[in-house]
Amino acid sequence: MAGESHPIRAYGDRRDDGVIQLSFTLPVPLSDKAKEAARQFCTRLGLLDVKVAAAEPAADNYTFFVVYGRADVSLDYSSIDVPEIVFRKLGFDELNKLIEDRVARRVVVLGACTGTDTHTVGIDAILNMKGYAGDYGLERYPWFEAYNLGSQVPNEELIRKAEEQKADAILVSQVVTQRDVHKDNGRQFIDVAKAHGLKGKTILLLGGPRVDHKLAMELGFDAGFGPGTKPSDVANYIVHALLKKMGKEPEDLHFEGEPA
Amino acid sequence: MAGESHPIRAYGDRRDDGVIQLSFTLPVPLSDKAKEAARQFCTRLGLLDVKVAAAEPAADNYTFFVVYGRADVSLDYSSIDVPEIVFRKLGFDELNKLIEDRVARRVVVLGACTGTDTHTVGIDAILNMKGYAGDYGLERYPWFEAYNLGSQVPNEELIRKAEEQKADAILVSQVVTQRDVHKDNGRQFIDVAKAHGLKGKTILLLGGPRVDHKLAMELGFDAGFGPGTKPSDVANYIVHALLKKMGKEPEDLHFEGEPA
Amino acid sequence: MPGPFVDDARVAQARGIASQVIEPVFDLIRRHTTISVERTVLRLFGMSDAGPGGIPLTNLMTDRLKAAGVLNRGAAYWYARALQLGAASPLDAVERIAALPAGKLAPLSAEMEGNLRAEVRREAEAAVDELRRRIDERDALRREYPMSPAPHRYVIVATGNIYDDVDQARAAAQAGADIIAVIRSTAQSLLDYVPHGATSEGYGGTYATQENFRIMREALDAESRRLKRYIQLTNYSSGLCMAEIAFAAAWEKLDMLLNDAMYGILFRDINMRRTFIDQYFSRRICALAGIIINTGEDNYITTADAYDAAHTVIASQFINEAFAKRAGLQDWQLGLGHSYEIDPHRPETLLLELSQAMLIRRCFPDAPLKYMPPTKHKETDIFFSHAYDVMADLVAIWTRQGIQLLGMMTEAMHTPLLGDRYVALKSAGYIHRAARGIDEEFVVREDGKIANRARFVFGKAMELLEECRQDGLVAAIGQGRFGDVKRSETGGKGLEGVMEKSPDYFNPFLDILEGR
Amino acid sequence: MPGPFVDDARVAQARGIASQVIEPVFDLIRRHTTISVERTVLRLFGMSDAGPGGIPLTNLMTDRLKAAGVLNRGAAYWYARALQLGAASPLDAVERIAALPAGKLAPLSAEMEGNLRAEVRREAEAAVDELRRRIDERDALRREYPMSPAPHRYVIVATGNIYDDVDQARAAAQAGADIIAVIRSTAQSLLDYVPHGATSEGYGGTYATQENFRIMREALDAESRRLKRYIQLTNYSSGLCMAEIAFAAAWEKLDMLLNDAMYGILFRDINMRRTFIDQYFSRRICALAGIIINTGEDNYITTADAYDAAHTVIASQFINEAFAKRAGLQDWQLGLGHSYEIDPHRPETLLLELSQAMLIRRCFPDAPLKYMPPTKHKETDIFFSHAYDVMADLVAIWTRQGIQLLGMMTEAMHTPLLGDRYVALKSAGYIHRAARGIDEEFVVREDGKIANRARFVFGKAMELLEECRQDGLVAAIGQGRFGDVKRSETGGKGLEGVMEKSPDYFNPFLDILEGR
Ligand code: B12
Ligand code: B12
Ligand SMILES: Cc1ncc(COP(=O)(O)O)c(C=O)c1O
Ligand SMILES: Cc1ncc(COP(=O)(O)O)c(C=O)c1O
Repeated sequence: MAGESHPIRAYGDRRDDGVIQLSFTLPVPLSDKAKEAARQFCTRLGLLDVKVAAAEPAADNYTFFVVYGRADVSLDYSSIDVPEIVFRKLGFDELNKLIEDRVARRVVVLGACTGTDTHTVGIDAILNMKGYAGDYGLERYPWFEAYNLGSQVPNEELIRKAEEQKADAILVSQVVTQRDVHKDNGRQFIDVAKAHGLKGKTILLLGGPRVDHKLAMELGFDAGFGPGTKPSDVANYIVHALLKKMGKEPEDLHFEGEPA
Repeated sequence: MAGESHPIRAYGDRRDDGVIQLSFTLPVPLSDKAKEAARQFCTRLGLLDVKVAAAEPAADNYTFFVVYGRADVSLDYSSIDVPEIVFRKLGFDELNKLIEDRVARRVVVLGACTGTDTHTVGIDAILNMKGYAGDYGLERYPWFEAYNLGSQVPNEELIRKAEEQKADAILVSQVVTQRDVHKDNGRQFIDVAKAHGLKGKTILLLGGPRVDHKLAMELGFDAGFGPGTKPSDVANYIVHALLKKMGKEPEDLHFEGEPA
Repeated sequence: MPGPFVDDARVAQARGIASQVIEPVFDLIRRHTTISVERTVLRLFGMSDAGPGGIPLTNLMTDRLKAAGVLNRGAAYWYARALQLGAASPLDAVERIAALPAGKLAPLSAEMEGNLRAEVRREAEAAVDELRRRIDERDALRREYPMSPAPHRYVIVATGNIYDDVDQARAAAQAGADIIAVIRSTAQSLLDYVPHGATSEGYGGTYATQENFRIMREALDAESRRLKRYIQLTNYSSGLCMAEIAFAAAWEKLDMLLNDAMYGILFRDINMRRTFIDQYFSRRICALAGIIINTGEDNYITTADAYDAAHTVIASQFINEAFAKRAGLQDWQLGLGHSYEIDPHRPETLLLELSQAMLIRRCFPDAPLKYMPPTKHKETDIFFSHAYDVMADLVAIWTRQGIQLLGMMTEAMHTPLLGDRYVALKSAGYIHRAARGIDEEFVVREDGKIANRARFVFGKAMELLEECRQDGLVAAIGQGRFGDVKRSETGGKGLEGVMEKSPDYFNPFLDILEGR
Repeated sequence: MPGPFVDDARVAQARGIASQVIEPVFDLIRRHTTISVERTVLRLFGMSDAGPGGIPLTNLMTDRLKAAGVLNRGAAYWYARALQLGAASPLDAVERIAALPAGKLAPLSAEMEGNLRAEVRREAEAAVDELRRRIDERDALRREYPMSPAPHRYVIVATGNIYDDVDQARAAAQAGADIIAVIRSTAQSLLDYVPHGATSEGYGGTYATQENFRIMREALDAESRRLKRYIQLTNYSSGLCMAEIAFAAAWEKLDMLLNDAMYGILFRDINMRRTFIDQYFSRRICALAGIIINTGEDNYITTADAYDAAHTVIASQFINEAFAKRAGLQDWQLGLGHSYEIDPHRPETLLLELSQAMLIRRCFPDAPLKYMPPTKHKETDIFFSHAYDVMADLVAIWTRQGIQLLGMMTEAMHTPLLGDRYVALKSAGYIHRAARGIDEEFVVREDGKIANRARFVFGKAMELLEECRQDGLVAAIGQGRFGDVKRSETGGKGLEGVMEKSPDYFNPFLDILEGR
């Protein structure tokens, strides 16, 4: 499909009508003037045929709006660049076999929810036996040696333990994201990792509901995993990344389910 | 307040954070590429920190998105121009008294839901005895003589009957708006009214859920009334408009509740 | 478990009164025909094309016969005569009839007349057999891909363009819809003909044409196979062409039709007699074709107040049922209409709505029932409106509605966007899954507000039925008893299309449909 | 009408077992104190300021005493000694204690010792009286502006900045909230001190400080007057400073506190002993101050599966109740926690949730109960999540929850936006209005799924209580019985703050609060 252009617009009632819905609050009391402000607000976003559907008195000095309008935005879908899948994700047995054959020792991973974050459900989903959405956690893989340190673990402690265990990969989970605390925390982790010389050596992974591969890379991690990640995605990623580090797989290999 | 600038932004979690919510459908199957398209779509609308919160498979070839982002739009609220209220709306008895004193005869009005539109509830709310939201309809005013012709009335017929009754005002209701049929219908009404020489002579009003004063004026009506209109708003408007036409009130007088 | 609320005997009594109410109307129906019934006869014979200018041949022919004052002998009769004159095709038949002022056709001998009728009756039987064959095909597909359990989730498509409608209908089916309704253009009810061919320009809906029916059913057949779940299709047998549309729908294998004995009168200002006669013939076709009808009592409480007028819905349902039964429809075909329309600003509306829905279930235990979501009090605040719809989803599963129209969060604004339908279907899926079986968990207290309200509403419905029996249905409509709308027997559109049947009126299809 | 489901005798039996379960823990509590209990004592004496670097004086003083190994005689004792030494102010007292290594203070004669204690006890009584006076003021305002009927609608504000929080809280009150919870910054639970002053930088919440409490309560008092409807305020007496926060909250006239006997252990990995001791003293303060506590059983079913772990919630509620009763709390103060958390993709979740909520109502008929909305299975599809919350609103009104946390359609994304709260409050208003009284309309069938499930869950709860009695609560927690989280008696944070009381331990407030 690449090459040939494929323009798309929002679809409301008919193809390419561009209709979208918005809601927002403006810090003004409900009035005709407030409604006009909402209309202008949407016009400033470039919407056409703005219909201020609802203007609700959220409080004495706040008005909540629901708006419909037409976005005059057309995208060329063919030009959107998202890495193509290269090879198939391996199943549980196949992956264990691959480690046995190619790595030839158990892969050691350590994970934790760091900082003051106590949301363990996500990291547990990846590491613990029972896994997530019917997919086994890393603890269940005979060829993984997985340690889950739980929550509220200081970055320093996680890194120290990883050194002790000679971890191949460190998994950091960050769920609280208000005012980008996950980014700050992620950056701080990378700083410590660098100081300990782990960066480039150990595989460093970040995960959480507001994490994506791009963000994780920006922060200095090797990869990032977002909502809906399955343990097997992570297991596959780690094994291939390790084989690459060991020089046993080419750098430009990709697999299905890898963070995009 | 006018003069002094009063910048406002959307309010999500904190003042001026600019956070707004959007939802829309793109005509592509759910995929990482689709999510990236949604992100770019919002970026093209000028949003910052775009978070494609949800991407749902609405159908094989459609994805429904929920997005949060920050709109970098600041409006100067003080510069938003909405006509100021000038004088107080009169109550039932006062208004009847005003007609008795100043018009000195019953004001004749005719209304209908025209074209193929059968939505009578709106025009009934304005004209019928029982009125709307606790506010009496025009039929109840002793100094109004109100005729409700019901629905599906051809514009020609409404105008003919208005001529017969020597109507002071004609009320047109338009509820179906798909593909702007209300505008077409409104325009056609005005054409007929012009042909009959009523334009400028008889007060011509348009009303309906998607009508506002601005639209009605553009179409050639004297005024437009939207959702939530009360019969008393209309009654007040008509009486003042009539007094103006009779030269008994200055042209630049406005009253509370008048269409903005 | 909807409570008993009222004795079985009282329910039976209501049913009895309703059948007495419609008796005088049936006299009228028996003695009259209408121009649209006659057009339907011609369609049943296979006259489905349009002539020059897009005017349907059926209209060309019946207008001609009507102008000549002979349509009251039955279009079938003149069709027979045209054949006898050697018409080679329907268009040819029309032309022959048009050419020969019907009055001038020499009368036939009794024998010839008898033969002619016998021959045409055979043709009619063949036509009905062909129709039955098509219905069997539809039913076979339904058996092959069983439908999901009720409440069947019904959503509308209304883009005005049949091809966009197909797109949206497919999307809706994939998102969980069980029934697709193609809403008609606002202008269509008052057209005294059925537009022809595929159409792409409607307002607030898409024209109901036989070709549009075909296009949509074809798409849904394909989708049913793909999803392994039969998707039903419905449209409107309503307005000035009730019976013709019923035929087109039956032929094109639709599954349901909006079809009410009084809607046209009240909400479209169509003449009463015209409506009563048309609905009878249209329902006879539905009965044959295994089409479920959906009645329109829900509309009453968009013009009248839903709390005050609750009893009018029940009374009308008994009347609609009586009309339907007289037209040969079975209980399973009665999608009697009602809706969740009580002003949500009142207290205890969930109790009131449950009461009403339970009472209706109790009165019509074997009918699928068609349940409408809130519409009139919908707000433009889509989040509120969505919550409001969720409660209707709950009442629907609780009272085992057969057909549930899903509420749209944008109801107060526009015909549904693709995304609106997705949202509604997903929520309804959740609510139905979450609450299925809730009716078996509780016993309604007979001394509670729900039961007391049900008894009160039923009592008022009985009074209204009684009034209709005593003063006549026509008078009750004249008093604005239904939907706060007043209509007179000779007012409204389409009376000119009503004719007293001549003594030798001929309509072989009516005989077949009535089982004669 | 929640069914009986189980015999009264069985419910009484559960209650009996729970009080046996906590017995050994009470031995521990009686014999020990903690550094934070002792800080609370100092706060009760009026030591509320911070010293240089923002460190609270209470911390400066107890740390010093602890380092000297004498804190186990009770901070009150040393406070008395400092006064005796002529301390003119709390800061002065701290300085004197700091200057004089406590061990070096000469022992007093028995008489002097007796006098000193009597004097300080009088001071303590005066302090408690002053506290009572403040509580009376709060209660007078509550009487002046009666609250709306339950379920009280509880929403959180969590901007991180107390001044933004005030803005949002006022808006929420205007939109219909009855209770405002200021969520704490994620970091606070593990702080072994209470931050000082007004704060504007928190993550996922705003620091709980006495000054922040004051600022918010002042704003809500004003808003209560304006709206003529008392708005309640709540915060967290949880983490390493349970009792200190309870004091600050009582002083600043808060109405409720999140306060659980086991939450800190399970979800914050705080040491068990520390938690048990701290919660007791904090609850004694709540009992005095007429503060409603909210327990945290809802959290169990965010880590464990809500269907499988339903019984752990019930068992824990009995245990939390037993602890609370031992601390002098009345039934009306027990906002026992539970929530609507069963995976919505399962069938019949409304029946399951009703069953659970009815069973809890049945077991704790006089407690207000605190009901949490769905959180774990919330989706980022806000429309679905909104529909999901609506069902929780329904269960809340149906089962007469006292305190209902409103679900937010953006739960799966961010702490609530102002508009999210508006949306939630408007819907809850509608659902409560629509369904109020529904419980009186139906009788639950004792042979239905709801009743059977309730009996099953109750049975499993009994088994778990029995296990806790036999093996001990500590062992049960060690087995991961609650929330699938395993903790050991000596693990977790804060054990170093636990001390065995010396034989001459002195704490006049404990005596007063225990009614001695
Ligand atoms: C459960 C829960 C809790 C539980 C946590 C129990 C526990 N031990 O985990 C309890 C009740 C204790 C809790 C407390 C709080 N919570 Co909480 N909580 C949630 C909730 C409801 C669900 C989170 C969850 O379990 N999701 C399910 C898991 C499986 O998904 P996940 O974490 O995204 O993980 C997946 C992927 O992201 C990925 N992944 C995650 N980590 C990693 C790591 C690696 C290396 C990899 C490869 C992959 C990966 O794989 C997982 C499987 O696919 C969310 C709301 C929601 N519905 O999302 C709020 C939420 C996360 N909590 C929130 C808050 C604010 C808090 C508190 C701070 C509130 C307070 N001030 O008291 C407290 C304190 C906790 C703290 N300090 O961190 C906010 C965060 C707001 C924000 N965006 O910043 C949320 C979003 C709620 C809200 N809307 O306000 N919470
Ligand atoms: C009730 C109703 C009906 C009833 C109408 C009964 C009747 N006799 O009125 C029935 C069931 C018959 C019906 C049928 C249809 N309806 Co309808 N119906 C509605 C509904 C639910 C409520 C409208 C209403 O009564 N509002 C209450 C009144 C009081 O509000 P109002 O009209 O805005 O009037 C106020 C003001 O606007 C103003 N006003 C109005 N007119 C005038 C005139 C003057 C001069 C002045 C001064 C003021 C004024 O004052 C009033 C009081 O404040 C709306 C959805 C909704 N919730 O809004 C859909 C809706 C209007 N219907 C719709 C459609 C498409 C139809 C159909 C065409 C569908 C079909 N194809 O079959 C049919 C056919 C009707 C037709 N040809 O017009 C669409 C229109 C879509 C669009 N934007 O184009 C809506 C929005 C539903 C939807 N979301 O799809 N409908
Ligand atoms: C029975 C019936 N017919 C028809 C319609 C639609 O209106 P029309 O086709 O007259 O535009 C409705 C609308 O609800 C209805 O209930
Ligand atoms: C009893 C209790 N304490 C505290 C909290 C909040 O967590 P923390 O204050 O430990 O961050 C909760 C959260 O739900 C709770 O239920």
